[in-house]
Amino acid sequence: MWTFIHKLGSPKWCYTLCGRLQPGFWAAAALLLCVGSVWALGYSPRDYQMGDSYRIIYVHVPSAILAQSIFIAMAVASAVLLVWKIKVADMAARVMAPFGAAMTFLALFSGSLWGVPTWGTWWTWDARLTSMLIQLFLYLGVIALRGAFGSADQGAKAVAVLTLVGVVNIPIIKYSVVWWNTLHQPATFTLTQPPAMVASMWMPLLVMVLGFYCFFIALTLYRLRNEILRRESRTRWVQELAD
Amino acid sequence: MNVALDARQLACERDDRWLFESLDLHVGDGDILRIEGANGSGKTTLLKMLTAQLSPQAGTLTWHGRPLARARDAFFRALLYIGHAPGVAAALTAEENLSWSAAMAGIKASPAEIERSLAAVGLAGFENLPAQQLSAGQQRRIALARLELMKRPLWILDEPFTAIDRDGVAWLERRIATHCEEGGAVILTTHHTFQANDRVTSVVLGVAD
Amino acid sequence: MAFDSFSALLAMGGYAKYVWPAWGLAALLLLGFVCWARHERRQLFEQLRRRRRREARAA
Amino acid sequence: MPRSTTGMKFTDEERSLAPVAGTTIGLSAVWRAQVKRELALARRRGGDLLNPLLFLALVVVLFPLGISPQPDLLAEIAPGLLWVAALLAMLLSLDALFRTDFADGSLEQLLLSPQPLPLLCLAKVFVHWLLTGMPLALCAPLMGVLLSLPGTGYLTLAASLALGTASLSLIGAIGAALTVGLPRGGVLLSLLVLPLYIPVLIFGAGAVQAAIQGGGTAPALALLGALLALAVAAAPFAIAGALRISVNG
Repeated sequence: MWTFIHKLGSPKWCYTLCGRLQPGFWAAAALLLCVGSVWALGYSPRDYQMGDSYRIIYVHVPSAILAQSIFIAMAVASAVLLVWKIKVADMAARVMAPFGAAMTFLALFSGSLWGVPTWGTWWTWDARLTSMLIQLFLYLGVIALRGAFGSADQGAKAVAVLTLVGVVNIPIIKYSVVWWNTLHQPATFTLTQPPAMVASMWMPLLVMVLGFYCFFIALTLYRLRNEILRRESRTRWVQELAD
Repeated sequence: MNVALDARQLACERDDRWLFESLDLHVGDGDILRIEGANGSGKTTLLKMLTAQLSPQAGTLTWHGRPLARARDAFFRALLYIGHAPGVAAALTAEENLSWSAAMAGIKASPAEIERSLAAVGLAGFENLPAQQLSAGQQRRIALARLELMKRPLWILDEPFTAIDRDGVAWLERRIATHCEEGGAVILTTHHTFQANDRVTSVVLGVAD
Repeated sequence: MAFDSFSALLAMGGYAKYVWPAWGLAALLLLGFVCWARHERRQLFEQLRRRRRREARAA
Repeated sequence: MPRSTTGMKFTDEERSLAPVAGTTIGLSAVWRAQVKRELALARRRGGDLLNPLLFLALVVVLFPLGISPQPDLLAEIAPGLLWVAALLAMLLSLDALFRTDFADGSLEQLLLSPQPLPLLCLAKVFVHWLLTGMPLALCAPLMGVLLSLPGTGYLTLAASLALGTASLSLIGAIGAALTVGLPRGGVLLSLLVLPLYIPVLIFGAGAVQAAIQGGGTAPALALLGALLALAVAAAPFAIAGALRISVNG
């Protein structure tokens, strides 16, 4: 375990490892997303209450799950950076942030689109949507803070502290928003819990979620390789790679 | 022995650039270590390492044989640091500044002791004026009064000769010399050349590539 | 198959203007990130090569 | 330096470099010294103390002018409005929390002292709350009169603000510590800190609303207290870590 962590700390070793893992994840992502999309759009049965509009959840749920997972992954990377001072961890955290923000935005966008046929309005202060919106601001804060620092090393540590503070706060924010929501509008029906889905409905959802995960991992590996090259561009092994 | 700060094969990387590598240092009782180098050569970063603020990417730093990061508490109790910014709050009086400094160092300082240390740096009678009403040189002298007020074996001074006049420079030079005679040690960055050069060892940080 | 024809699939039971934009944005974002990452990589290698040439000339 | 002082004679005992027993002070004395310094600084700056209160008053005046002076409408939005205004007033006062200390090198001295840094940070934040949050909590009921806040809400408003602003000071100080080294940290600070303020706002405004509607205020106040307990326990360490990063890189 220890040697593994220390090996991960070596950018060159990490670069090679990412390169080796990458194709598998790309293939899995492509396969799962294609199968999932066809299944979800074409073959899963129509919801008797919401009709075909429910097919939005095949985008909404995976992106919402990823939006949360990515922040947690960033927090883990931040902790690794602060505790073991492993630079690759920060590079990973940096690379994940824009995709996390994009997924949060997608979850908001699809949720709001779903709101029109369901609630008849583009935006409702539903507990889930509200905390997702706040999470988007957390992502943007992390990205903005990184951009504000001239020194990459200093920015990395500052962002790590902010990410950890954010991840501690996310459950508190969620809880408070739910509390606030019940205070102001007695729960109607929530976005991602349609009454007991049948297997032919949730199977494609599972496939889509796995596909999104694989895509995220593949993209992160790919961009992590870029980031390693960029940050290590002065070293000999990177320069030899360029030839 | 009061001071034993050792560095072995110290290296520093900032923002993916090596500032210095394989640096060996020893600072013991009576030593004056002068750190020289062009702008951007890593002087400030080296001082931050020597004050246990940054950990080196390679090499070891020890205080009395123990790794500096583990001996922080004992090290800070032996250290007196005056940085590039002197650490004097402009809105506070000289006396308030010094009594806060003493408290942060964990020392009880009576008003009489503070007055005496201010007198030693030529600020007798200025005790109760806010520092912002004093000149830049006088504000630096408030910081230098800490050298009189606190008995700390290791002094680390970042450009201590800036902004003070010729008398002040002579005083500080003598004060550093007596500190070393008493068994203390001084690490400093400066462009100033000492008159008594025999005690001073110099480290020149080159432009590393 | 939940739909009788391709046009029925496109119509999404009357919900086309909600379902397709959501899926469209998802596809756009995923493809966009892939293109961005590839562009980033190509530019990086370009830069590395340029630096290599410059240093070779200097040496 | 004057010649007369340079010849000053010190006895051997005074010149001894080893720490002398009996002259070291305890943590409570360190805390007192830090609080005393912050209070003295605040006293010298004087006018800055009134600014958050004036800000609160002005924001409160804007709303009836912007919406309508109807008492029942104002009464309905008063709890949230007063809380938001107080929250923004806290936010505005935060940017200055570490800035002068950073510029004059005092912060560097703090980091290099043998005293526990989280404790010193807590002392700084405590004074910030005492001089910003506490006055806001005391003045907000006065502003409540302008917004025709129903009579049952006043005590809860003051209590929830007193509790809540302490959390706001602690959380905000983390953001202030992260941005202290940045030339234009002010706007960024709001972006970082505001999302983290939301739970405090929800529970604080919720407590006042519950008081007005005749519900129990205990749950919301208890939750505010829990948030504060968590913030007191964790934030000083985050602030200390953030300061080390900002000062040392």
